[in-house]
Amino acid sequence: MLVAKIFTFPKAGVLDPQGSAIKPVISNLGFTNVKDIQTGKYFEVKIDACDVAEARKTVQELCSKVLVNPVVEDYEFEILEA
Amino acid sequence: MLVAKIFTFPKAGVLDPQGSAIKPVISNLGFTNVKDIQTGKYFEVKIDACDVAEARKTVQELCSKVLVNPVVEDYEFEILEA
Amino acid sequence: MRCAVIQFAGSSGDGDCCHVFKNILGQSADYVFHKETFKPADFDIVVLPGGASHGDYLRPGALSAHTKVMESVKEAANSGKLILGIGNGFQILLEAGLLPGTMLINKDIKFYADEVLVKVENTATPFTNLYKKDEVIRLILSCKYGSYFADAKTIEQLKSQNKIVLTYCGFGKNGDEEDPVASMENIAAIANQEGNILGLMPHPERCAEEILGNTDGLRMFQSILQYFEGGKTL
Amino acid sequence: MTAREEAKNLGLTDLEFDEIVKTLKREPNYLELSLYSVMWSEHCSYKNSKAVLKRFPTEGPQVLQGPGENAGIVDIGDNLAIAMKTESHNHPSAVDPYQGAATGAGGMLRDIFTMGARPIALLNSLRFGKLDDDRAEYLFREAVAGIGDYGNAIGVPTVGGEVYFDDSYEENPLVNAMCLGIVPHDKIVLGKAAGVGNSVMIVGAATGRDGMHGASFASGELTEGNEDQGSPMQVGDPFKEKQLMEACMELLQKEWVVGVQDMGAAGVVSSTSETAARAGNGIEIDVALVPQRDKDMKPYEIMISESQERMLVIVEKGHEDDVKKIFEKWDLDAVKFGTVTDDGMLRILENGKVVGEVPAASLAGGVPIVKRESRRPEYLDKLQTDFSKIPVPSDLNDILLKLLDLPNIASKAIVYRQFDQTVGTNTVVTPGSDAAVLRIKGTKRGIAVTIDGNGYYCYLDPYEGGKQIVAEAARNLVVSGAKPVALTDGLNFGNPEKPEVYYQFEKCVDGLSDAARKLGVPVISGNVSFYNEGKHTAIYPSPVVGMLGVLEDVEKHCTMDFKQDGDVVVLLGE
Ligand SMILES: Nc1ncnc2c1ncn2[C@@H]1O[C@H](COP(=O)(O)OP(=O)(O)O)[C@@H](O)[C@H]1O
Repeated sequence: MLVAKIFTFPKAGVLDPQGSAIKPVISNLGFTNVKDIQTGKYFEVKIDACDVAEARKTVQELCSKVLVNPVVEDYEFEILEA
Repeated sequence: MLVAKIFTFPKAGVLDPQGSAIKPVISNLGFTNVKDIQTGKYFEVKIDACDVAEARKTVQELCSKVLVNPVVEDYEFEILEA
Repeated sequence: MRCAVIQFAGSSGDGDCCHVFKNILGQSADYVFHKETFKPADFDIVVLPGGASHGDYLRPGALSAHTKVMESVKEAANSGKLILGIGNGFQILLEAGLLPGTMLINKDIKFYADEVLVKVENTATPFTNLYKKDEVIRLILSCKYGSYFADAKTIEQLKSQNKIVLTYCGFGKNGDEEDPVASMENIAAIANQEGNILGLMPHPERCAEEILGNTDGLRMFQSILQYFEGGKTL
Repeated sequence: MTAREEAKNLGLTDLEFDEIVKTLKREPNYLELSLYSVMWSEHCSYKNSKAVLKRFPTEGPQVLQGPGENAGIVDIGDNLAIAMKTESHNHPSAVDPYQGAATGAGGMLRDIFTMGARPIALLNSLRFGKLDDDRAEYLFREAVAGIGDYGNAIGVPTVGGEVYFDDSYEENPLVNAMCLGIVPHDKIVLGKAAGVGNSVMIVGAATGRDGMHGASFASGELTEGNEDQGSPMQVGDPFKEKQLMEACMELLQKEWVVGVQDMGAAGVVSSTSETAARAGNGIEIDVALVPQRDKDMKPYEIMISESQERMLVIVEKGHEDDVKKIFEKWDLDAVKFGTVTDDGMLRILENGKVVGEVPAASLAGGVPIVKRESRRPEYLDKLQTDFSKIPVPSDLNDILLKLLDLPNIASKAIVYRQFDQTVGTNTVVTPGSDAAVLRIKGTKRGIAVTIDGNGYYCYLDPYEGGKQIVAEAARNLVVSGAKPVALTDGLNFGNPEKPEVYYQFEKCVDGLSDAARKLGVPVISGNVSFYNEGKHTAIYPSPVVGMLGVLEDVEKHCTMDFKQDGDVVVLLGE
């Protein structure tokens, strides 16, 4: 069994309302060294695949079909042994 | 400048309605090798810190104070050069 | 009775609460903006209204829990003032640690807006003294994150100390719809140990006038008034 | 590339290019061409529809503001008025139904509160393909969630709407939003850049590269390739909009506010040129002063960006800091970036250097109006059905149950349960009835509101269909106990360059107009959305009508449920 850790984030230039609402709250709390925050989604997917290549393919398909909204989101992932 | 990639996910035993809603959709699409999916949040935080140790401390504080709900969420993070 | 209605960034139930205290109950009600502070002595009751403060970003109530005014709210709470959190106000109380537990997204991940039937489990509170025990009343629920969750110990405590104040017992106009929320123990409202803080998900302020077709919520506000006029005992 | 070729790439016709050269007495530069291309797109200029829209009755003693402003305004008594408008967001909703529908609701709200009116109710009219189609189901689900999340977060109740499923909308769904706001007569603010020397400010969110050329995108058919315009989709931020709304409500109480306009489609260029043109003035702005979210934005990008949650504010000179103070309270930017001038020009500077200069009135209203060819579609002649030949079903009970099960007839509770219907504590009659009824706090009065359409009728007979819709809306109000006072329309049609589509458009407008005139219900605002076509299908001609009624005594409203055993049931009409 392999595990894919997938995270999504706003495409370049796309507004991140959530991140921009969190930022001032963090500053007010005194986190002066936090310069920027971007938000996205995280998925942890268990895949029953023989090898990493097969799992990669599944993840890419999964992302483009269901998990990710390609109009506004980009994604990255890594695959590990469960 | 360092970048922290932070992932949150439901604690063991806590319901994940989003994950449970996505699962049947995925099966219906024929992803038979996807055995489980869990959802969480992803944050990418830019931190102006001298070293990784300092950044770690900031991230831990940030998570326990704001980003993570300790009642239902766990988190992991990694710190990279920007 | 002097009432403070907190205006968080993005509150939308503030006007509705003020309307009930002022125009229906004839009491004084003042807005307090989230960037301001106040003294416990300034008010008898502090209302944290509904709405999606901070757009419900991160988690509902999470960002508002860190605003300046919350220091005053905590001070007022600790000095025994009444605190009423409705909807998002309840979520803010949870995030601020003034009430235990948290709210998860509704079971069906959808916003739910309709009437619900709730049972009054505890009438020995300043907020429910005019209801009858086990009375079933109609209120309006309007939320996406209304599924109450707490660890087993907290739930046990709430039960043994009789701090579960309202529970859901039916959804939809006739109360016969499937439960979209899946709240633990069907919790719709809880109080803190001392009993001066109440958080509830449904909106009593929207059910307080004949013209709106439902006055079941009015008695919550009248209970508060009764509590002050009849000599305070918690 | 020559300027003429560039113009063509931007969607301008030869005729339009010639008109621009004639107006400027020189060739336009790229920035200027970009401005014309968005302002002269169908979405902003109404070049295909203007002539026909003149047929609407728009006057009446109750009308305080007819078409031509951000929203129409009608008197409801007690010195109060209702501002209302309909807006379409069809094309963005086909690309990203969640964001498309959400930003549609957002733009609609801004049109209302720019006029000084506090939004009190939202409605929507939705058309999708049949639900057994996966994509249609996805579009429907996401659009409903988008409308809900935006309206719910901002705290304006959604009190009504309609949903209809048909194959003709499979490729091109329709998402129309309607909003109503309340304003005392003396607090109405118009979108006018009056007073030479006054300050022009941009308030709200920072500007990014969102939805570049969105307005011209909305004016083209949905074909493969133009689904991704290579520029980011606008993402709505209801939290920011709520802050903007509260800041504006505070601002608009001030007597030194001269004019306000929403930055919707074509953002800075449309708001500056339209406010200037309405006042017969000019505006000089420096784009470098506009707060920017993205790096290295070019002047043309700043001018036509469709970033959401922004407004243009014109105030008397000297009050800039007062504006800043109000917006600071709500954690929003407010920056002076221009001045009202007397020369009628929209002059664009970048760090003090002029980079473009065109007459504001020519951008806002100078597009050559096209008289489109109109031809009666052949299908209309083939529609003869002999109803006497349709067999009467043997088991009518069975048919009744089947009918009630159809998505188009079944209860829409699954939709409106996702919308907060009661925030604001004004909603007397919630969705599920013929019309929503709201009380007006501080008075005995109430209003009733409904939104209706019937694309299939309009397909079968555009003129009668148009009439029917107005009649249905009026009936929905009357049975709720209200007297209809005004309407707002959303005209959703296919490609107007096709004579058959133009025929449908004209006839529908005629039908709507004749019925509105007959019933004494003027049209005070509206929206036109053309090019609603996919690769294989064109939508039914789908005008929708939002209508407002007034109840002198809101206690006397009527609901549709049977009240008591033994009550008499009467059928009115033929
Ligand atoms: N998209 C929607 N949003 C809000 N309310 C809706 C929506 N669709 C339908 N409704 C409500 O459901 C009820 C029935 O709608 P509809 O089926 O269009 O009724 P009718 O055909 O009788 O006019 C109305 O009260 C309407 O306001």
